[in-house]
Amino acid sequence: MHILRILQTVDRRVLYVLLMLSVTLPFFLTVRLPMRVSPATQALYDRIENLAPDDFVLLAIDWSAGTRGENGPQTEALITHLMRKKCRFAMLAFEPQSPTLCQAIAERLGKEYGSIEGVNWINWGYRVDAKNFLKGFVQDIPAVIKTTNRQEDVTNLNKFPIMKGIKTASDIKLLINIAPSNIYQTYVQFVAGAKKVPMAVAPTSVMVPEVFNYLDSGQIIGMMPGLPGAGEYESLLGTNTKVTRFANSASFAHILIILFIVLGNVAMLLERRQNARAGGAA
Amino acid sequence: MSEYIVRHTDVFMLWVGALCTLGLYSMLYKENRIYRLFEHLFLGLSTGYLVAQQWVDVLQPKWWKPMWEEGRWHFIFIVIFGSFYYFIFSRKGSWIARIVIGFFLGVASGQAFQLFANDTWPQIPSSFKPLIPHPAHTVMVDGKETLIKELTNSGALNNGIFMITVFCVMMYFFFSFEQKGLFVKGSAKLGRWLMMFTFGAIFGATIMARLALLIDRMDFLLNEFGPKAFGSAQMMFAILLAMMGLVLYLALVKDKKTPEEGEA
Amino acid sequence: MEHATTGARILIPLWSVIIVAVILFARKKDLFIRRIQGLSAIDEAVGRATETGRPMICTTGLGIDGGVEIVTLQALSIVSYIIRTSARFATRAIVPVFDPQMLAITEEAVRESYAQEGRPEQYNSDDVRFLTNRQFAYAASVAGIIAREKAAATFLFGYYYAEALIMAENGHQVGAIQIAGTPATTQIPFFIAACDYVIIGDEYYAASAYLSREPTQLGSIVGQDIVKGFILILALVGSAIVSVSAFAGSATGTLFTQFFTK
Amino acid sequence: MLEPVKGGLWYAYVLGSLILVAALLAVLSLLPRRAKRYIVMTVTLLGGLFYALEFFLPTHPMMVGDDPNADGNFLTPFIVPMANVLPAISACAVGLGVINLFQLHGKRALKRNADSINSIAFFVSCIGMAAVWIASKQPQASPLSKALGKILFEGALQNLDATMFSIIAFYITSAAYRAFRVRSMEATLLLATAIIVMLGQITIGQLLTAWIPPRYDFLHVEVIRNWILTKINAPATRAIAIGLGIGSLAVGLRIWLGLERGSYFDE
Repeated sequence: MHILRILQTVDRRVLYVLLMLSVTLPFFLTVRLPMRVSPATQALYDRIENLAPDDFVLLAIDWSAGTRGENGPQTEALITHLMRKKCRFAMLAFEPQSPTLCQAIAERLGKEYGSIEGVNWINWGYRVDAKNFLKGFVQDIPAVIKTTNRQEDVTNLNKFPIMKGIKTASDIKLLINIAPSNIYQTYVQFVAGAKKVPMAVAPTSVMVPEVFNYLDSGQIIGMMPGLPGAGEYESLLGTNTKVTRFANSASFAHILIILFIVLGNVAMLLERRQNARAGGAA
Repeated sequence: MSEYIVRHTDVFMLWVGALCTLGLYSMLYKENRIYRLFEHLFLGLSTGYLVAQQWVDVLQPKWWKPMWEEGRWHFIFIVIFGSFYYFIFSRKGSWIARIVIGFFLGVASGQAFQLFANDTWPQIPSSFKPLIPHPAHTVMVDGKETLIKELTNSGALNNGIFMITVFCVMMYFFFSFEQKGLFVKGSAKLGRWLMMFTFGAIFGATIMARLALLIDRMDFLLNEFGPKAFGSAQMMFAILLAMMGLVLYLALVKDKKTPEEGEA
Repeated sequence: MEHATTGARILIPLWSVIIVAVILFARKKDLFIRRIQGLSAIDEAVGRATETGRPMICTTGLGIDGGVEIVTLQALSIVSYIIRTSARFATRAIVPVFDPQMLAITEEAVRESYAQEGRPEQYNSDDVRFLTNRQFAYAASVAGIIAREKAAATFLFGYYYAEALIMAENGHQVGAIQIAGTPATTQIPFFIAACDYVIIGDEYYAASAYLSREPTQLGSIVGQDIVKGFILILALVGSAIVSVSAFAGSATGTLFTQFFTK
Repeated sequence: MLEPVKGGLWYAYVLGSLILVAALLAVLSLLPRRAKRYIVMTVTLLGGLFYALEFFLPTHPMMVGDDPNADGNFLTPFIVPMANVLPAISACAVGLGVINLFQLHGKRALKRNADSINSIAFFVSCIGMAAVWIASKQPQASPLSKALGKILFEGALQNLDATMFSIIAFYITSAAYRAFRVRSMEATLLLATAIIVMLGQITIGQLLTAWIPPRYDFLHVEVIRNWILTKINAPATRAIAIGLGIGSLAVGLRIWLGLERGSYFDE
């Protein structure tokens, strides 16, 4: 009887410590387990794989350090793929921290893949008021973007040859929103829907179930679902960063949580049965 | 001094980062002074950063430079109109704030049509799911050959489940009549059950989302900070273990003696 | 679509006219909407807070875009109802505010609610509190208030993000009876896990209409119902047309779908 | 009239505009409350009318933003100027929150109790961060301001942000443990789906069913997960989303046409 009660009311701090252990211990483990690639991730990968060199891609990056654990690896995987395919890409943000965070990632990977700022990629920086801004953006990109995150004029084609031929949203071959919130819906409403720009999303896991509705209707053509998606994408790219390592920690922590849910339930059911047998009101 | 900071920027960054991380995690034991201090630092830093970035990326290039440096005097109207917001603090002048707030509410309402047309609208035709299994056909549409894909038995079954789910969940959200009668009540109830699949899926997916952030934090402490500060990840792990032990001791032994105060 | 297509140019204005017409009709005649289950729980929670003598916490959420917006204003109208119910029993209600633009409006609404019940003296300006407009700092502050005041009941209405769970968990820890309502689908599971009753999705707007009996809101809900019915029937009819025409190998289904997609 | 000007003329124009608007507001504030409400309603209506008409009015081919294939009507050329002006206006609202925070923490800092140290910490970090970040973004920024900017942003802010968010991992664990009990049909469905989704998104979970031969692929946990997400979750989400979509259309109409009543709109 007593043990059944305890199993249902474990002090939350005991849980916290166990959770921390289940996350940190696998860091010292080197086994790597395979992961099956989901259809949505495969669709996004194939889409980028089929882009021609020099195709223009808009990376709408809207995360802050708060969700770096998921959105960071996603951004890295996508930029790696775009740089390998020699596609041109621009980064735009409605979150103040984002330009600084993604500039660092693009600069680092740019060195590795010989991708040059201004020629192969550009950082447009931070803007406010997404809806009103995007309304004009789809019609005339240079006139609405105006400057980069360094306050340099984007219409200066000598300095930014990447902007050659980029006039309206119809010149964007693929739009990918790396999103920690429902900002992706604003892109569906005012960019992808408006100019029929193919759009993919790399959301945090929280929003994954909701995005399936847009995948079914074809408003979104592919998705990299959270950290697992980034892991799947890395296995497609053949890269191996810490994300693949993180998968072990995630696995152990999940198992721990499931175990506790099951224990709590079994204890509850057993206790209920005991009470019923004792004739007490359960 | 300034040269020292410039030379050791990375070291400072790591230590500041680790202190901030542990300071906030102290909340997991219970709400305390250290946590509150770091919480306020966080509040200040993020507010300061927001203001600075708004100035650097938006107001300076889009308003200040054209108005001040290029002499476009009429840009003053942007800030005049923008300053209307601040009348919200005055009881007498709050109607002036309502002009600008009302204007933006109006703009958002005017855009609601396009928003609806691009977001909700395409979901309607995508719900026209075929339910009868059939082989592939080619038909002429506008003088062009168009392929109608094959629909297998299992595909038809899946489409049926899809349509039933849409129907039942929508039934749950009708409010202008009582949910009475076997059909209405039954489908609304089934709708609520079917929604539980979505909510369960969101819960399960969110566990991954939050764990990913925790893993990222632990990776910072053990694999970035640990090796630089204490020489190895193992050393940092030992320190973490000690901290966890302390929390357990405080939570299970000490708090049991003094009844727990309500905490955050 | 950047500009309305033929289908949208016909149907969206038609639906808009239906909604507006029902709203105007509602001003003349009282319309029926069914009672939302969670609403009985509100009265129960107020009752329980009264018995314990501890305060209630009512939040109006973070909002979608920030600033003055309907989601938050409707949460405020539910909070006004709660305060009107509790004013008779002199139960204290603390209302933390997230958005600076909403502060003055919230103060006004709360003061008004006490006045309506003939208890203007119960209004305490310290109980409507602006905390901060940073997400997690706000959550932490609300959690702190819940814990320190040992809230007997918490009412979490409005639009929420990840902070939903922080507040609801803390409310649960002090044993508060909790009622939440939000149109934010991603946060509903956490309210379901930690709260006693949850008002889901559209029910949120209906709840506010039901409580306020405001003709605009009532008419809007009924008008939306008609449009929803229209769409539901459209989907079923469309599905039937597409099924039959695909089975028969005719182009009708494709043409019908194209009316909406082109 | 709107040409750029320099020197004294610039000051004259700017000052003139300020005086003009101030005078206009002063005159308008003499109006009765009802009239003021109508002014606000008219502004709201006009703001919405522009975008509504631009969207619905018939279009004809026209050159928009160097795009020869574009369509538009007589309002379309104003979309781009609006996109440049409106965000700049709404950016002005950034100070609202700051003013409220400064008031709140100013009061607390002056109270001189245990909490005032926190409010002082708020002021120092807020002003420090803003000053350092703006300085570090100027063309002639000193190495010190750049280093400090990096320490404050990458060292402090980034880690505080990430940590604060990750704390929810602990809460969600305890919430799942406590709340996921098979008490009712609804709770059971929620619990079962959550567990399947969880197992399907981790490697160990996928290993559990990896032994099942490919012929019975539909028994693999990640396949079941995907089925639930696409065949039940997607339509359920769609049904909720259609309701909310019509709701937001209705809300838009209510505000736009001035039909809304209640706390804010009655005054």
